[in-house]
Amino acid sequence: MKIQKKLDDFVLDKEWEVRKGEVISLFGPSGSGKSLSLQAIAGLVTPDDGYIEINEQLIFHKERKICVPSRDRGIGYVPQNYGLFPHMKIDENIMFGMVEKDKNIKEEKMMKLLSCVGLENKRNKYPQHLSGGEKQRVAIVRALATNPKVLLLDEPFSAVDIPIRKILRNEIKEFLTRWNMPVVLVTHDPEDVEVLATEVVDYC
Amino acid sequence: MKIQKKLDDFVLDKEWEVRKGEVISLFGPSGSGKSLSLQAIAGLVTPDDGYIEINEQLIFHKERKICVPSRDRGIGYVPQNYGLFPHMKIDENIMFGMVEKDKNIKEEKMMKLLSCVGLENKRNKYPQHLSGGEKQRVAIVRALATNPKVLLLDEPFSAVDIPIRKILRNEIKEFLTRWNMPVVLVTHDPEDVEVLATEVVDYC
Amino acid sequence: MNWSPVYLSLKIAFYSTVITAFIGIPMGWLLARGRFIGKDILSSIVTLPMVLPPTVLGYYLLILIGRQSIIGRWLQSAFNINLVFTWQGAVLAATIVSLPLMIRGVQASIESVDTNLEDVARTLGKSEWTVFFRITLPLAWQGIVAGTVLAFARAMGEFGATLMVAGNIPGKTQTLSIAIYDAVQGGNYQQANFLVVLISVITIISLLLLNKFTYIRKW
Amino acid sequence: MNWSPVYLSLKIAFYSTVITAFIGIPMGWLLARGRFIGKDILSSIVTLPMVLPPTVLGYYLLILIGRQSIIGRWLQSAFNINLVFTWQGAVLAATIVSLPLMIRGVQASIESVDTNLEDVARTLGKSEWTVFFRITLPLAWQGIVAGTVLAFARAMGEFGATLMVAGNIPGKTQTLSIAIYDAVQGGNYQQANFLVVLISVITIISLLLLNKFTYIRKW
Amino acid sequence: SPQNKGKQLTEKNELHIAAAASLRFAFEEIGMVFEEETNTKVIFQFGSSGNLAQQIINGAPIDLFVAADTKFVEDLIENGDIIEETKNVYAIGRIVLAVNRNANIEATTLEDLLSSDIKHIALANPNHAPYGLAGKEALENKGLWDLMEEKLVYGENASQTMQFVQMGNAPVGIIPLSIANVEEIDFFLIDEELHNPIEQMLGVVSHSNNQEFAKDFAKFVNSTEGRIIMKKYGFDLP
Ligand SMILES: Nc1ncnc2c1ncn2[C@@H]1O[C@H](COP(=O)(O)OP(=O)(O)OP(=O)(O)O)[C@@H](O)[C@H]1O
Ligand SMILES: Nc1ncnc2c1ncn2[C@@H]1O[C@H](COP(=O)(O)OP(=O)(O)OP(=O)(O)O)[C@@H](O)[C@H]1O
Ligand code: MOO
Ligand SMILES: [Mg+2]
Ligand SMILES: [Mg+2]
Repeated sequence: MKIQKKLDDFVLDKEWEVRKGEVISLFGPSGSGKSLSLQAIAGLVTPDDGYIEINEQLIFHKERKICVPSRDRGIGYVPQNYGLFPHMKIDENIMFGMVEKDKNIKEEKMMKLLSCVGLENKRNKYPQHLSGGEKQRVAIVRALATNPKVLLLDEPFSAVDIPIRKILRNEIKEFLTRWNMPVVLVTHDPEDVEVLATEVVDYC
Repeated sequence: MKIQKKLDDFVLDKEWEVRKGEVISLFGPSGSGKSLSLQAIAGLVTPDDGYIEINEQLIFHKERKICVPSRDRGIGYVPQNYGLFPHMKIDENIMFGMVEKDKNIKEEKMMKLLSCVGLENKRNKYPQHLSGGEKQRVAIVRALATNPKVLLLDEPFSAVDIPIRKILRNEIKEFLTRWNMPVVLVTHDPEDVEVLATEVVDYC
Repeated sequence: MNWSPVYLSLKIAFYSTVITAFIGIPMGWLLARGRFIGKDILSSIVTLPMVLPPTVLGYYLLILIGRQSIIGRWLQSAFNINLVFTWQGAVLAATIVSLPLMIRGVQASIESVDTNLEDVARTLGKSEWTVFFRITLPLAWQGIVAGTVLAFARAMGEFGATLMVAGNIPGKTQTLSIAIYDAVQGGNYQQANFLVVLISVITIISLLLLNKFTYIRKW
Repeated sequence: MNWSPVYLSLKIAFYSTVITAFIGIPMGWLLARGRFIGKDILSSIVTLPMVLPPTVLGYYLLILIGRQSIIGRWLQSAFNINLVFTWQGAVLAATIVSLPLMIRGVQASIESVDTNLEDVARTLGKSEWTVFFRITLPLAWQGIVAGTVLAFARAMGEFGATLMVAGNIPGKTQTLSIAIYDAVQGGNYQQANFLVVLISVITIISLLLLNKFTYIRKW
Repeated sequence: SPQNKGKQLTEKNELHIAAAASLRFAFEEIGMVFEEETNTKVIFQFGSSGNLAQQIINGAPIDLFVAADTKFVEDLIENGDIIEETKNVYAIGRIVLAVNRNANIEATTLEDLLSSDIKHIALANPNHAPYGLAGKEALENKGLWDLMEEKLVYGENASQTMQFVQMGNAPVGIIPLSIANVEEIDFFLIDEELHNPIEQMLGVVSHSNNQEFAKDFAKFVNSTEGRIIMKKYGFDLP
């Protein structure tokens, strides 16, 4: 994909690709436009130029005037600080995005996902009662519940302490290999890149 | 010193000492009461029990009902995020706490301090126009301008990127050895402890 | 003691608050989240009724919907509706006066909702409609309740504009506020005392409840 | 055209805003930073005049400072001061009505000042007094200006309480708001139009200026 | 002492007169002439007689009270607020049926008000406006009051009642003759047998420190010059 975006005092101009099973890492300092790139892919900001393609399907193309709205892109997005809905319990958070009509099927799927990350017993808790790592897992699982074609993770470890970071990093690594899905990971921590990424896009 | 403080759902109970030329590091995870300890020393929160002594002078003692107010403790405090006054220029920030009456003497002292940290040319800038590292140096120099008996630094690197952190760490190390003043450093980054601290208090 | 001003004020405040909510919530959302030219100006216009004297608003209403105005005549001939000197006129006056409180309250509370959460809901496949009703609105809840209560109170107490537009017809447009004025004018201090004590008690209780209520409802 | 209601309203609003600022800024600070029992209740009491109908406030003032009240009689005999039906009475009414706006505005803007900065100033050897005037106040500046402007506007437009406490004496207590009401009553639409247009223009300009001003002054 | 009350409230060369709203037009003219002849300043505050009486009871800085009936002045005398010796019936008022010219309503008598085309009838609040009370009495004597009560819109005082008709928001109303003569209104006298005579009384306020001045104005109203003006505005004179 190729993105160009002009902001008040900032110009973003990048081009890169990600494939199944890959974890591509956008690496760079604060303010270099990493989050902005993810938001453009997710359809939350509109680039000024360029194109974005997923599975051979164009979801954005400036010249051809294509711009699929966010809700139809099929992209799993986990923002900085996770973005869990504070007024919904964990199970409600996860079922919120599911397209299945049947309540029971949704419940079943939700429980399966929760057990994947070992949080079955937290389903009735509100997000504020979870630890940082638990929140993160719920956010990822919530994104996966909509069967996305690609998963975007924005600084998944920035809110947690350094010792806990190490644990979470390994946890996610295992998790991602199991799911075998293209992942875009934003970080400014070189260790994240080292442990997780199969490829790096430099945003310095 | 020995501090006890009960909060709504948290109890702090620590005892340690710091001497000239030492950099003692309070190390531990988020929420373990590190910042709270500094605030107690600075006189910004009142402990429930214990005592605090600086240079053989009691500034807090529960039983003897001693509690010197913050402004008379002679403590240099650099909070998380530096706490520079956004409505004052750098020079105003630094001169704010000086006790000297004469305007010229204050200016002179301020310029000397600024040149120590290589920021003479920023004196007319507002804090928002400084980088994280520059802000930090100004905050430290502002604290030193009041000739404190001890310097408290709360997570000095938490707001800056990892690559810049390394540079700042070394800068401060040099700086502290030059000043030869007791320093209490709060951090949850093991690298900080390794590079800077002469002693560690564990808050885990 | 004559209770009719109390019922009437409650009725007028109720209707005006419903209308206010229907206009104020979308407007507040627009001002908080919308991006369009003239937003600054719209925001100023919306504040106007809050800072203009009530009699000025009353005067505008009078020349806008009065018998001799174009709108007034049209309403009269097309629908046989006459707003002046009716309780519906009082509702109109109360609505205009309390609308800014509602809009500002809603705007502030929607602005305080993290746009990240709305964005996430979009990526989870939800329409703008769903985002608003499932995410924004529930999260802005407290501020909206507070705004509504303030708007209701303002509507209950409206005096100047109501007096000019709706007059002072006992049982029809003589609201609490006007009844108190009327009682004092006529030297009927017994009725005035009764109404003043009543409304004071109601108001104090609602304020205390509001305080409690907004503290309870947080996650 | 008779300009005296305009001058009078400006004078009354000016005095009341000065008093409001003197009471409102410390009160706002107390509610934002103070820690004491009964803070909740004080906060509710302070909001009361915002939600009580103006005629209720007028009535309370009348029985509190009127000639037949204890306070009124004492003021009369000790200082030969009579507040009822004088412009000073109008100032009192305007002050009470606009005080909540000021207090709330100051409170909100002081609450938004980072307490860390105040703490740092303390460790730099400063007294509470200095901390307030050199740190808190300058940082809360915008909100305080906004609160003051709103309080001024509210004072300018006060109608109900003023009418009851200060009456309708041309040149003495006939404020803009009341002059408009009086002109309409007397069928003097020329004077009403003049005043209504004048106050509308003044208000719109102040609102736009306020918008500009609060945007300019940020660091 | 009563002499001391309100000492600094009114300035010596300024006369504060609280006058019934029905006197609005007549007194604006009389006031102008009086100001010219005596080189002084007269400030009128118009309102319903009852409202003005309440203000005086509460200590409003008023020198002369000119009511639209006798009752409010007598009450104030009893209360000690008006100097008994200064009371004086200066005029007798009349009420008219006022009809807005653009309202397309044919009404010349009180019975005509029964028409279903008439939705609102303006009347000054009989609780504190004497002209409203007179209107009420007239309707009661005709046996119309109970039939009309639903349609009544109370003006705060006589002149607001007139304004309701003038603006057409109420197509008809019962108002004083003295303020009925405006462009937008046709008016028809109501038989004075239908109500108690509207004897209007004035009196000097006892806490005024301008009492001589107030008496001068009262005298002027009863002077030949004053009476000409009062007559012009339709008052009967005693
Ligand atoms: N809505 C916006 N309007 C204007 N500028 C913006 C907007 N959002 C972001 N920016 C600017 O765009 C630049 C890139 O921001 P972005 O959030 O993508 O950085 P980042 O690489 O994610 O940094 P960080 O590590 O701090 O999250 C920054 O300079 C930021 O100030
Ligand atoms: N004013 C307060 N009232 C009640 N609890 C408080 C208050 N301030 C802090 N706490 C609680 O005290 C505990 C210690 O807080 P403290 O800020 O000292 O942690 P910390 O070790 O500095 O963590 P961090 O690394 O996140 O800064 C936390 O649980 C915090 O929630
Ligand atoms: O006292 Mo009046 O003149 O009937 O309003
Ligand atoms: Mg980012
Ligand atoms: Mg801390």
